[in-house]
Amino acid sequence: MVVYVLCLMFFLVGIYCILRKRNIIKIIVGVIISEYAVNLFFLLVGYKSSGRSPILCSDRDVQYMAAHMVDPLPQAVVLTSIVIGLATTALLVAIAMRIYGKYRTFDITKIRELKG
Amino acid sequence: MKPGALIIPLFVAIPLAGAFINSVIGKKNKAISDIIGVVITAVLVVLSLLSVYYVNQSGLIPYSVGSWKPPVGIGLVLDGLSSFMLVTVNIVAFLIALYSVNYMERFTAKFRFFTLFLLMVAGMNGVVITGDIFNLFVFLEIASVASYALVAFGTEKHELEAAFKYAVMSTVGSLFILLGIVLLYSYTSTLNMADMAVVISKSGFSNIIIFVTVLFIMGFGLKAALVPFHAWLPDAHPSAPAPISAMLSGVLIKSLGVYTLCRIIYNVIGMNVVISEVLLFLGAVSMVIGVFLAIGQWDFKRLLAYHSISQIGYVILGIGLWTPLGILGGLFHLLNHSLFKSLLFLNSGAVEHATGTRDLKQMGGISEKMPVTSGTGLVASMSIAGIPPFNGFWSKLIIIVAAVQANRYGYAFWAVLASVMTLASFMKVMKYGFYGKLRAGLESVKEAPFYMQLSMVILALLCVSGGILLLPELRAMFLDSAQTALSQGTGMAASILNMVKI
Amino acid sequence: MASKEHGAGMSLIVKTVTRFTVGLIMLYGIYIVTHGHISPGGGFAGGVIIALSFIHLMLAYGKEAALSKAGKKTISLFESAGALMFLTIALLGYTGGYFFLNFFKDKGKPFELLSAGIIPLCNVAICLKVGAGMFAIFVVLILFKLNFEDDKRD
Amino acid sequence: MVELYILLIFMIIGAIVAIEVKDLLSSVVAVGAVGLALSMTFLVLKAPDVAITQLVVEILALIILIRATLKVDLPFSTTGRWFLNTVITIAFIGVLLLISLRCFSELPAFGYPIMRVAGTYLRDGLARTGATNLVASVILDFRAYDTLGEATVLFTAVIGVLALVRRVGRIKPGEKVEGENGQ
Repeated sequence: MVVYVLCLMFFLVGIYCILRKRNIIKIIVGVIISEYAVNLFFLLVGYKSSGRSPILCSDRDVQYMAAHMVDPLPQAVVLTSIVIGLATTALLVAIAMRIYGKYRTFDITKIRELKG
Repeated sequence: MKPGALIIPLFVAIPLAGAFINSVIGKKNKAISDIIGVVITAVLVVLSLLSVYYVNQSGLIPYSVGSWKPPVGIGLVLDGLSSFMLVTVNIVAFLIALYSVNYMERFTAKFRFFTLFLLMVAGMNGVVITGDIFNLFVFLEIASVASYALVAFGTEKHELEAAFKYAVMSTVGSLFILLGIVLLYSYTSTLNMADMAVVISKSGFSNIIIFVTVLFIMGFGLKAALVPFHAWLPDAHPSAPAPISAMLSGVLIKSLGVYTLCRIIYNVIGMNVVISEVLLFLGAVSMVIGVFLAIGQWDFKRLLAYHSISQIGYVILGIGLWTPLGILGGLFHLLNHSLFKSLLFLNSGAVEHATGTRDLKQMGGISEKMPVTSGTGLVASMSIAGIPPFNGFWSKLIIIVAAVQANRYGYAFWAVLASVMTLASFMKVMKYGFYGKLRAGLESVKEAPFYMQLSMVILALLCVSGGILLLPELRAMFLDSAQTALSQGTGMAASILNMVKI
Repeated sequence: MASKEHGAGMSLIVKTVTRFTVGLIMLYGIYIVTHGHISPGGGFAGGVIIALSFIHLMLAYGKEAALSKAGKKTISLFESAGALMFLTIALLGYTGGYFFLNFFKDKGKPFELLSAGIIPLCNVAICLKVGAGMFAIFVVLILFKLNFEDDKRD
Repeated sequence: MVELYILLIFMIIGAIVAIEVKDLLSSVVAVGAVGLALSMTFLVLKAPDVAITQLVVEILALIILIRATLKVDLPFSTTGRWFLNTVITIAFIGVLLLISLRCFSELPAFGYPIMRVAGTYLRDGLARTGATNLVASVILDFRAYDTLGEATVLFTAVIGVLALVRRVGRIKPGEKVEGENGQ
């Protein structure tokens, strides 16, 4: 439970950064931090205390090992979500670099063509 | 396996194959990517009509990917609501692909446009047919990532800025959704939506479910641009190229925001009075604030974008009423809105294509020069304003009648008020934009090219004839089956799981 | 100034060390991919490691050296080929009646390289796709940055 | 599980440093530190597959971000309603934390997941798919459809990046662009 709350705090640090910082790179940093936190949360949820990693080895009985493993589903799902996070980050960085090329700044208070 | 189950994965596989092939061979020859884009979306339209037929034949059709039975594997589900959304998405996508053949000549790298477009269609179809909550998230991200790139496709200053804003806010929405999925997984220990619904309905409504619901409403509300979360939409939708504006306003915010929200709230978490009140409130606020903000706009596309917020408010209001008639009205309005709003954006694109401006003050009197564009624009404006006998009238009428029947007179009043304001706003568009005296400097304006005209005319015909969906036979086939899928609520889960076991 | 620096690459020490390590990094990537179904790792991680080996080469020797080994056309061809291969594996499942069916009847002996049906094949497809994709993103972002440094007007 | 707490607190501090430090390059490097700590945390949580992936992704993301931020001016400004907006944001975050305190006690306790569906993967994974790495058997067989989606997201991002860095986006009427695809 304490672990979950700490992890949520980690998430909220990122959200705070996205909502309050006025620099494009900082906003991307905030997005990355929040993604990390959600991925971590997924793995925390699947952890089994004193469990072993879900990879079988040849010298033990399968059923015995299966009873002492952590949950493999969150691991599989987190792999997918890490990749999705990377894809989003790459696209955001590309947009940010284009914006920098046009405006010569990363400060979004100076990038205001649109009214909102 | 039920008949018709085999076509379900094709809704994703065909556009994906098209996108991959397009990115290899489309660079050589422009015509190839046009053909791939149009033919594939046309095939998808046929498949989606076929899916309506199959759903009416055999009811709900589950499919297990890779023969792994849910909840172990990923289950796809085709029911009335899915086939309804598939028809909406694919018809609009087909017409927009047709329109883009001419329109996107103005942009470089057309084959990349069609690749991203097909990926977006694949993402939306994937969201609609899936029965697994994490799979829903993955396809939601495909459609979102493709749409970020498409909004910035022109690579001008304001387009990049709008795309960045949209991408960040939408990513925050995705993160909230993913956090909600994590909590639900921990609570129910499954990712299959039907299985989840069974567990949740057994355990009752606990604090964790409330928290998850709040996260989902925030996340999907960001995707659907409900009012407190709408700030990105008036920038992103006008900045995109016109076909993409039509796609985003027409179907993307619906399949990623509204469909997912009501699917999860009705069929997974289970509707209750509190959620219904929240949805009604959000819907009414979006409806009224969207239209008030729209009235003051002089940029044609920006005005349309604010109207999208307002019309999404109607849909949410109808669905939030939690009565069969309300849900039916909301879904019917969703279909109608995707038709007339994409038509309006295509009109604005045609005008911009011909005159180079989208400022209403600099347009004027172009109806003489562009009869097809302004004629179809008139049809769409009357539809959105709710003038009989166009389709928008019927759906708004149903929503208002449903609100009155549910004793929600206040909300019915706001709906009528927003409708009147919409009418006023579009009177302005017609007066300044299309009719009146021809403005100097626009004498040499030409009508839009053939494919653009064709897709606008087809959409206008659909808008005029939309009302026939309310005829009893058609209604039972199409709208009612979509509505029952939602009204069944969490009861649907048990029947899915039963069918899978056999 | 920046573009000249990239054209020439880094110092001799870096280049020499790179020459020894690039092959090893790539070999490690290939190992991770092909043993993805037996030990930790898999197509994604291995693909990124292979992409990193090319990025390593590019940072040390400048962009021409790396691009001559893997040109832009080759990259995008590999990427699409990987994606199509993965989709084809998925569609081949239809021969057994289901999308994404693991259609090999004989799954092989556990702990051997050729086991687990479609899983190693999928790993290879993902590796192609991811490696090429990651390298493409990197190349494009760097080239773009150089472009706009040359061109102050934009 | 002391190491888990230490790593978590380290990551939170690293994140706060990353968002508050004035220099953009330092900020990006701080994110890199957080990512490496995250990779270690994954190892502590017995997820070697995820740890490897996180490590390589971290390196790649760091390289891309550093390329983007090198030699860039670092302006910082505060908008007009800075105080009010910050108060609202912090209030929102505080409310979310308070709600979560009540909710998380209803989740299964940390270290004791239910594992209803996951038990099937562990018991039958080897027999049914033949892969001894059960995570691989989940991502490429039981849930391979997700992985197709994942690969597609990456493909979309690559195509998107390629589309975004075109030098010329629109063709003005009457203007010829050499090189057809604007690159």
